[in-house]
This record gives sequence, structure tokens and C-alpha cells, in this order.
Amino acid sequence: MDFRFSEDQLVLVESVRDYFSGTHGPEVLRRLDVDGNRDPAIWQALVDMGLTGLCVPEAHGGLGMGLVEAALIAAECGRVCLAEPLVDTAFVAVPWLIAKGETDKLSAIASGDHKVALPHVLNPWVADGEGKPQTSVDPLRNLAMFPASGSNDDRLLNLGALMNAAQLLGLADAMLEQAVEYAKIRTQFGQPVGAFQGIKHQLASCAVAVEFAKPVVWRAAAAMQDGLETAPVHVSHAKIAASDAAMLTAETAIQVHGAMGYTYEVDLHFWMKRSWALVGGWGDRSYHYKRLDAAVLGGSIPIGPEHTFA
Amino acid sequence: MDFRFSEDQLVLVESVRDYFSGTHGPEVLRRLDVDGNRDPAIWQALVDMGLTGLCVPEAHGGLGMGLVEAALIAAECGRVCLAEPLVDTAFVAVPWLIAKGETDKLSAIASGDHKVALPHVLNPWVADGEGKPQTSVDPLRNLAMFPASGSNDDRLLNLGALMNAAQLLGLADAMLEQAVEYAKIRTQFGQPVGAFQGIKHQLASCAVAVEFAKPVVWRAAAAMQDGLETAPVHVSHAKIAASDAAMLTAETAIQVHGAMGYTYEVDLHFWMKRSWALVGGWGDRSYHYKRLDAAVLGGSIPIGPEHTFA
Amino acid sequence: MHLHYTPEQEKFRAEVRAWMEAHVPKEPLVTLECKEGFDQHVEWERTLASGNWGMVTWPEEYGGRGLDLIQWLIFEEEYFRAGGPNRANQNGIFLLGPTIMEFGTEDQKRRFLTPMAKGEVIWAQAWSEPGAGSDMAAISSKAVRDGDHYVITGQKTWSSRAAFADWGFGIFRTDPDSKRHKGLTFILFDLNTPGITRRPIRQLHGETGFAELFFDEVRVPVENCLAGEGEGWNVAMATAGFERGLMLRSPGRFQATAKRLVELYRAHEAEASPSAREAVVQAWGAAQAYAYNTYAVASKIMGGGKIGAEASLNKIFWSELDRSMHRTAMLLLGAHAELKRFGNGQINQWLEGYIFSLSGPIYAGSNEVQRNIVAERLLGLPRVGAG
Amino acid sequence: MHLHYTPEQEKFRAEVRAWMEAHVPKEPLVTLECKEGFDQHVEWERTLASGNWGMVTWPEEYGGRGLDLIQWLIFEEEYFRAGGPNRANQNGIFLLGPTIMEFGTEDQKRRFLTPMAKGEVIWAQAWSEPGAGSDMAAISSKAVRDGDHYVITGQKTWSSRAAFADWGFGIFRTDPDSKRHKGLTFILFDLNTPGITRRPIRQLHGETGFAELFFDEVRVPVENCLAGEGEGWNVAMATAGFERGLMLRSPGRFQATAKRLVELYRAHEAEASPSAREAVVQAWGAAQAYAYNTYAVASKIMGGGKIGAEASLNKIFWSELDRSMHRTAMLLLGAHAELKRFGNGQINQWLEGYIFSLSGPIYAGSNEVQRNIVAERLLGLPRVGAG
Repeated sequence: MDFRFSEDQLVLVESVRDYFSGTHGPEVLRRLDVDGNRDPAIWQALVDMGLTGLCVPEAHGGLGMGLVEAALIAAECGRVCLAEPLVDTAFVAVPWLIAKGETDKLSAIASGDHKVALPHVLNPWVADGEGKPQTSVDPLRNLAMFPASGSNDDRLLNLGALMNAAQLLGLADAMLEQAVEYAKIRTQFGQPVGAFQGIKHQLASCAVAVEFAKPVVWRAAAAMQDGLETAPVHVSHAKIAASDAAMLTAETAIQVHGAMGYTYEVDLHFWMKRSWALVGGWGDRSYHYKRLDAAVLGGSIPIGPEHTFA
Repeated sequence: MDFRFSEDQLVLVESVRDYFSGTHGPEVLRRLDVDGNRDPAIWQALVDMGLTGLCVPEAHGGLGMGLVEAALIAAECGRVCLAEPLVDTAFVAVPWLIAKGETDKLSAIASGDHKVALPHVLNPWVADGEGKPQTSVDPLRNLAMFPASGSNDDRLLNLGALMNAAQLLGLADAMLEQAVEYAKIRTQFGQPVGAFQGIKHQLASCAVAVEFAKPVVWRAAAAMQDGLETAPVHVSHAKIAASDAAMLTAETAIQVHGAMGYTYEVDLHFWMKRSWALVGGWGDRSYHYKRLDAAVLGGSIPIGPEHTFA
Repeated sequence: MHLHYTPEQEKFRAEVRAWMEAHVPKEPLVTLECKEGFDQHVEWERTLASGNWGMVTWPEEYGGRGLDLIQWLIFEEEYFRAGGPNRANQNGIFLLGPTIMEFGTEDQKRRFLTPMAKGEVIWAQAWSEPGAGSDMAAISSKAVRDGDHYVITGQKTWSSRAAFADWGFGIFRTDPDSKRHKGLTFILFDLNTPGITRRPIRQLHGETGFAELFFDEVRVPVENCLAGEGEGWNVAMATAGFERGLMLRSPGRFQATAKRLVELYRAHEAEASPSAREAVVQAWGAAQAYAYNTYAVASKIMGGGKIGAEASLNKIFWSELDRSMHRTAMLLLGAHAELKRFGNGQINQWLEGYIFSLSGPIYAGSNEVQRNIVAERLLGLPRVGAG
Repeated sequence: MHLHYTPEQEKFRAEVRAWMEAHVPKEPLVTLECKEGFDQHVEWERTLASGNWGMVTWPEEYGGRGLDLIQWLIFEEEYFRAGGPNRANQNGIFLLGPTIMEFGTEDQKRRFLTPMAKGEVIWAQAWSEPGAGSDMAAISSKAVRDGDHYVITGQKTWSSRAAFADWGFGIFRTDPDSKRHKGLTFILFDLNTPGITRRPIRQLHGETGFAELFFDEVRVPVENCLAGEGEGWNVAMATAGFERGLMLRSPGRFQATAKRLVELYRAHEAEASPSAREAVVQAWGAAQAYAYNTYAVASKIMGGGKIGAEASLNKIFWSELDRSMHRTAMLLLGAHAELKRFGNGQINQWLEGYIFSLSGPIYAGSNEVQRNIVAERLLGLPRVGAG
């Protein structure tokens, strides 16, 4: 029993975070917003870091890592509001294809030559897929109408929901940090607004929500990875916890920014819009609530102090 | 259309409030707590003010007033955490007896010689009634086991719920005031704790909840008084709004008092305990929620801007 | 307490209803935050004025109907029942109009009120500056007296309607040595005066109805000053009082939203979570509570009472209710919430509404400032300490 | 990340479970806040000690089992699974014990730890003073050196267990000219020393397990000072760290409450409101989140990491979760909530628990103070301003 990430996992996360923080700031999002929102150079960098092949078995040219690593990187994608369809392709589609034994596209995915957009009946759209375009509030999301051939496979749904939850952690972390940085420099009534308890306590409440959502998401990733029968319950728990934390943090962050937060020139809106989008996708809050409800009140998961890791 | 109280109503409230503030402070509650919790002298004073006969028709020796006046006085009873069974007798039982055409006990009630404790099937106890004693968390409440002969009459329930809601407004007002007064004098970190935004904003949120519960209660009283078909919906709305405001204010008030709020020597606990008791009585939160739900989603009340006074 | 409409009030309601049913555009207008939509909304202001429904609470002599506050509430209920558009003239009706009536000279009333009532002149407000948001006393844009003109230099920001409006109003520092609340003057200015540059601010939703205003030695006649030099703070406080007070957000707006939310819920009932269900029912309750409270305050004012710091309670309540109703709708919409238009082509008004609702707790004095006001002025908590 | 117990851990769990099933009292004990209940709880401490389950994380040499933190969590899970009573020795196990191990001399460890582990000496804490609650640096009770004694004069309040305990610990001002955090010393004292008067504090629920302590020239040997004169603040901060940190509230407690809440809900399902339903389901989720987080922190500490200001996140989370679970229970109980005993004679533990839960956001540093710590030390917001 060890609820820590391994050294290797931490090194992986750190290297990806370092890369993003050096190359993928808000100015990149602004450029994409104006110039067209996909950039082969960014995609190639993800390929070069091995991220498209993160979960692809080594025999197919990937790194052969698992869902915990994928969730960790998905959180980093959320943190920088990455627009490229890395998560859907490499962390949702790849594990699903592997589970189904469909391995023929894996090496093309690892090499970055093949992107996959899987439709699911719970989503009315496909992100980065083929079909009649739909406009998202998030200018960096490319949606297409839901195709008739969507899957209703639960494992696919769980992978999508888990990775949305992980991205939402990163988004929430980033929004909280943006709000904190703004609160340090914005002065009103003779002091930084972040020195007022009225602001401090709201931001502290966000920190509580985000920090206690994190272990729920990691636990869900581990449960999926380990193939626990109860994994769907943990995924739903994770999706709700991460969604609630992100919604709260988005509302608080714009409030702390004041009128500036309502402008397009402040970066926050990219992160808020992505959060709203991911909260709804791959099973919305009500959907995941119902699964949790069925588990807890319906008795499909054992509860009580001795069942922490049921 | 005039959503104000009449001059007469305001004078009535003021005179009762003046009387209580001069004679019925927290020291009275402490005395009752130690010496036995009913006091004929207090009862007699209520009789002398005409409150036992407030709703009794003049022909039977009362003041012949209505439910709006009764609700206003019930709020004052809550404000001072009155222990005597005035509300149940004079504002719940009397209007119910009148509606049923049972007038024989009215003059004895008006004169203070007869108290009435009506059992209702939704209450597991009778307050100030006959039967095997039950111990309430509120040391000033005398409960007896629910008798087999309880009524399931809706009008009785609505009267009880309305008057609980009105008392809860007064209780919440008083708890908020106690917290504010304490926050003015308690110094920590070199200033009164009430000067910190962390405390200010919590108390302001209570003020919002309480102030917006008030018109809902008055509107429910008027609806009952006017015999509107939708009155039960308004009573349920009032009970929920007042209960939620009182629960929030109780939790905030003890938090603002800090450890002192947790002592018996600070007055707050009398008001908190009464609030917890009244929140549960005459139909609990879930019961009244279900009525509201049936009205709003079930369509039994017309909704929309043009139906403010439906 | 008498909660019934008189026959006259019912008759008035019927009159408003009939007119609104005949005139409110069948299709929703384009958002007022872009030029096309702004023009559509100005057109609607003129339609309203043609029926004399533009400024219903104003005295008849200035183009109003002299309605009392209960009639105004009935009017608003019917306006929102019919789905009437947002008001391009919002700043004029509820902020500047009442301010001019209270503080203006006869000449100013004549010059400004009637064109406003007719929808001929649309007004922008210009309160905030980059360094003065919630802390309005930190204003630094200055107006220097030069003969019978003020020469204005400085910058305003976050001016609603300013991208497309005709005139603007705001406060400026006329005494260069003054600090905080002193030495400020309330000035009205033509937005096309030479020296004024408007830079539209692109908002979160992408539209640009708000603007920054840059003043470079802008000459404004002295007669455009309201209530005398140095009186700016008092006038602005009165104006802000109107804004936060009774009339900024009439209850009908939220009751209409609650009703739409109930309809949305019914369409999603099968799959909705319990908390969403209860939030919908509570939304109706809260919108009703806001309506009752507004009727109570209106009754009080009609009886000669005044509204003071209680206005801050209102502002907190409606802004947080509006955000919460729209958040509930977003959660009910689920994966559809992010779509700007639904599959059937319909605009996702819940998304637009949620974004707009996020500004509620910020503008017209942030809710943090409002909670301070409630705590200090209504509850009497001490102002000691910066916190 | 490896979320499976080892066979040794499973074996240990089985051992704890068997012992608890055999020894945990079948009937709930009387509340520890009165003399009768206190004695029952001390008896239970001695039963625990007889099985060597009193201080499981302490080193064996001081009467513990030297368990690691994961084993401790397993122990706690089984303890709460079995419905184990509250710990009379709480102050000793989690506060003073670790403090003595970190700061005490060998002699102090020998004198104090073993009797504590055996349940022979029960400890009270004496942090707060009437003028120093959340603001602990405002302490004014003084200890004046006189030869090989300190002479203590002053007053402590809100001392948990002090009405019935044997010994107490707290900090006192040994440098009369010092201010705030300086000049304080951590001192242990026999509560029966002449000059100490205990005045029980009657709490909200009516019981009197807490006390005020009055010190009137109380002579305490210098060897009862921990970590040297003037070091009191540092020692107290370390102690308060333990309190707010990992071990004050083990997750098992809240998971057990969540489970009971699910059972309560099932009994009231037919009539419960939707928000109550969702609150019950979320209670399970939050208790689980708290457990995961505790395992994560325990894993980190076992790997050589430290817990710092994150402890404040924990304190906020568990205290507000506990209050919210009990509030939900009160609402589910409806008209029964106010009864101290139900019709069947059973004690209303939800009522007792709700009352107790109200102290959670207050004690061990109020949640307002904790939110300041989170904002300033974890998020890096400025400390400027009194607010």
C-alpha cells in the first residue's frame, strides 16, 4: 500500500510540465485562436516527447505506460489548456483499442501519424472528428456532429470520463494560480486585493476542493489500471469531484479578477471555457451522480471504514 | 396591492417587542432552565397584553385579529425564545378551532385559563401536552409522547408550519444580532473579530438569507389569511426558507462566537436549540420540500413573472 | 398587507400584455454587445417609445407615464412574460435619468431627458478606471476648468454600451490636489467630441459592446456638469444607489428565468440528478422571494420610505441567484452546454446567460464590497482594519 | 502508486478486528464529558493498554507497538468499524506524546510516556486563555522562575479533559517583558498541585468535561519544562501541527459516520428530499476522499516527506464534512431530531454528534485562521493588512 507516485512518474510529469511551461504559455492559445487552432509543430513536439505513444506497448513503438501515467499527463494538458487532441487519441482511444485487442493502428498513433476521435452515444458531438462542425464556447475545441455509429461501450466512457477528470484538475490548478497571481498585483482600497480575507477565504476554499479532488482521480486511475470491478464507481466519483472543484474555481477566479476577468484579454477565459466543456463531456454530472448513487445507496460497493480501497 | 404592515400592526409588534425587551432577557431563560421552565407570571403578562386572545373573535373576549398579526407576534416570540406555549395555543389552535366552528373554549383561551396542545400525526410528540415525557435538546420545551389520537388535518399542519416559520425568523434575527454584538467586542489579532472580512462576509450572508426569508413568511401568512387555494404551497415555501436561514445563522453565529459559543454560559445555545426543534416540527424540511416540488414541477401552481401572487 | 391587485392595476396589466404581445419581436434579437444587435435593440427602444412604454416611471413631462412602482412592477412582469429584449437604454432609464431628475437644472432636464425617453440618444456609463474598479474613490481622470469648458484628460474603462452609444456620463477629478471622495465632478459628454477615442473591450464571450474611453484634452461645456463642481461623489453615490437598488434588476427577469429552468428540467427529468431537481424548485422559490421583497420595498417607498444599504442585500441576492440558476441549467444541459448553437440551430441562451450571470456578482460594486456594506451599515460591524 | 494491502497488512487487520470484536463495549459508553462517562472511558483506555493497543504508533520502548502510518490507518479503520469509543487519552496520544518524543529529555520520556501509554495518567491540554483563543500568541499567564521551580499565575480556559484529568500541559510567559511569540515556555503540571483551581465549563450540550484553570502561585519544578525556557512557541506550533495534521481525525471516523448516514437515509428514503439524498451520497464520496488523502500523506511521510501547511486543508475539510454529515442527519430525522432519546429509549447520537461537530470548525485553530494559513502559506497571498 503506497499512495505515492513513483520516481519515474514524477520525472515524467516534471519533464512534460517543464516543456509546456517553456513553450506553451497563454500567448500560444491566443495565436491558435487567431490563426487556426491546430498546429502541427505542437503536435510534433508531443510526439517527440513520446506522449502520443505513452500507453502504446513498446512492441508497437510506444512507452507502454499505464492509465496512472496517462492521467498525470492529462492533468498537465489541462494545466496548459492544450488544444491538440492528445488526450482523446493517446489516453482514451489507445487503452480502449488495446483492451479490444485492436492493435493495428497503434504504431501509427505512437508515431503521431494517426489521430483517433471516438464517438460515444453520451456525447452529442465528436471532438476533433469528422462531421458537420459544431461551435463550442471554447474556441480551441473542434466539434463535429455526433455520427450515427457511436459506441455505447462502458469502458470507452470510463476512459473518457477519467481523462476529463484529470484534465479538470489541471485546469482548476491553473485557474486558481491565475487568480492568486492577479490578487497579488491588483490593488484596491490601498492594498492588494489578495490581502483581504474576503478574497483569501474564497481562494482557500477552492484549494480545499481541488486538493481533495486529486486523490479521488488518482485512485480512479489506479482502479481502472488494476481492472477493479468497482472502477466505474471510482471514475464517476472522480468526474464529479473534479467537475465540482473546477466549476467552483472558475466562478471564484473570475470573481477575484473582477471586471478584468470578464475580458478576452485576460487569459482566464480559455481555461474557464475548457472547464465548462469537459464537465459536460463523457457523461455529465447527473450521469455520473446516478452511477455513484446506485453504488452507495444501491449497495453495489461495500462501504465503511474497512473498505477504503474497495 | 400593498406589501406593508398597517400602522396598527406595527404598533402591536412594537409594543410586544418593547415589553419583551424590558422583561424577558436571557436571564429569564436561565432562571426558567434552573427553576422549572414554565412561569405563571410570564403567562399572565401574555394574557394581559391580549396575546392569548389575539385571534379570538371579539365576541369571545379576544382581539379578533388575523394570521398576519399572529405571525408577526410569533416572530417576536422567537426573537426572545419564549418558552410559554403561546404560539401553539393562541396562533395554531385558536384559528384551527375557529375554522372548525368549535368556539366553546375560545373565551377560556383568551382569558388565559385554557391552553391547547394539538397533536398531529407528523409530530412524534406534543409540545406542552399530556403524555409520557420526552426530553428535547431545548431545555425549555416540554414534550410528551405522541398520543394515538393525532389529527392529520392539513389546515392544522399549515398553521403549525407557518407559525414555526415565523418563530424561526425571530430566532434567526436574534442569533444574528448576538453574533454581531459578540464580534464587536471580541478582540483577536489586535482588532475586533467583526472587523475581519472573513467574519463580516459570513454574517452578511446570514443577513441576506434572513431578509429574503421574511417576505416569504409574510406572504404565506397573508395567503392563509385570505384562504388562497395555493396557501399550502406558500406555507411550505416559508417553512423551508425560514428553516434554511435559521440553520445557516445558527451555524454561523456559533462559529463567530468561537469556543465561547460552545459554552452554556453564552446565551446563544438557547436560540440554537429552539431553532433545531422548530425546523423539525409541523412537517420537516423534506415534507415541505415535497409539497413545493409537487407545486412547481407538478404544475399545481402557475409560475412565471405574471404569477407573482398566484 | 394587502396582496391583491386593484381592478385598475389588472386593467393596466391587460393593456401592457396586449401591447407586448403585439410588439415584442417574435425572434430573439442579436446580442446587444455587437453593432448589429445594438442597432436592433435601439430600434426596439424606438418601438417602445412609439407606444410610450420607454420610460414608464418617468413623469409625463419628460416622456414617461408617471407610473407608480407597483405599476412599474406589473409592467416589468408583462415585459418579461412576453420575452422582451434587454434594454439598450438601461443606463438612461435607471441610472442617469433619475439622477438628472434629482440633481439636474431645468435646462438639463429639458435637453437630456426627452431625447433619452424617445430612444434618440443612447447613453454609456463611464465609472471605472483601470485603477478604480470597486474602489471608485481612486479615480484619477481629471477635468481642468478653462473658461466655460472643462478640459478632460484620462481614461475610463469597462464602459457599458460605450462602443456604440451617443453620450456618456462619469465622474472626474476637478480639484487636482484632492484625494479620494473629494474634488470630483459629475460630467456628461458627447461621445463624438474630438479627443475621445473609444477602444472596444472584447469580452469573455467574444463581443465588444463595452469600451475603454481615452480622453485627450477633451473640451466639454461647463453646463454639462451635474449638481455643481466638487459634488461628483454625492451624485455618483445616488446614481449607484439607483443601480444597486430597486430598479436595476426587476424580479420579472428572474421569474422568467426560473420558469424556463423548470421547462428545461422537465425536458431532462429522466436523467437529472437530485440536486439539480431541488435547485430548480428552489430557483422558483428564490425568484418569488425576490419578487415579494421588491414589492415590499416598492410599497415602502410609495409610502414615503427610503431604500438605503438594503440595496446591497438585493444586489447580492439577485446576482447569486442568477448565477446559480444558469449554473444549474449548464449542468442539466450536460454535454450540450458548451455548444453555442444546439443541433437544431437554436442559440444556446443558457450558455450566453451563464456567461452574463458571471458578471452579476462583479459589476455595480462587487459582492465583496456589498457584503462589507451589509456588515458595516446594516449590521453595524466595525470598519477598523483594512480587512 | 500501489493501492493494495500486503499479506502482512491484511494479517494485521485481521488481528485488530478480532481483538476489537472481542473487547469493544457492546453498549455505547456514557459521554466522556461527565465524570461517570470519563471513568468509563479511562477504563476503556486501560483495556486497550492491556492488549497493547493504546498507543500503537509509539515506539515499543514507551509502551507502543511501533506501527507505521499505514498500519495505524488500518488500526483506526478497524477501531471505527467496531464502533470503538472516543479516546480519553486523545491529548496524550496525538499531542503531548509526539511532542515529548521530539523535544523531551530522556528523563521526561521515561517519566511521562509509559504511564500515558498505560492509561494510568490522563492529560488535559491548556492552550487557550480568555484573551487568547485563535490568537494564541496573546497568552499572558506567567511563570516566574524561583530557584528550581516556576511559579505560575494566571488563567487557562477551554481545557479539554481538564475537569477530570490528572496532568496538564500548556505554554506560559516566562519573560515578563516579552510580547507575542517570544518569551513563552512549554510546561507540564500535575493538576492536583496546590494553587490550581479547576472550574468546569458547562458546554452547549450541558456537560462539563472542559474546564477553566486558575493558577495562584503554583509551584512547578523546572524539570517539567519541555525544550528549554523561551522555546514554548516553537514547541506549541509543533504540537498544534500534530493536532491539525494527520492524526487528529483519522478517516475511519468519518467513513463510519458516512456509513451510518447511508443507513439512516435508507430508513427515511420514502420521505426524504432530493438534496438530502445527494448529500448522503456525497458524504460517502467526501469521507473516501479524506481517506485517500490521508493515505497519500501517510505514504509521503513514510517516504521521508513532511506535512506542513497542508494540514490546514485537512482541518477545514474534515471539520466541515463532519458538520455537514450531521446536519444532513438532523434534517433526515425531522421532528425526531430534537429528542435526546428516541421513543425506543435509544440515545440520539446524531444530535450529540451534530452538537459536537459544531466545535470542529472552531477548535484547534478556527477555520478562518486555517483559511488564512492556506491562502498565505500554500497559495502565497500577501499578509498585508489586518483583514
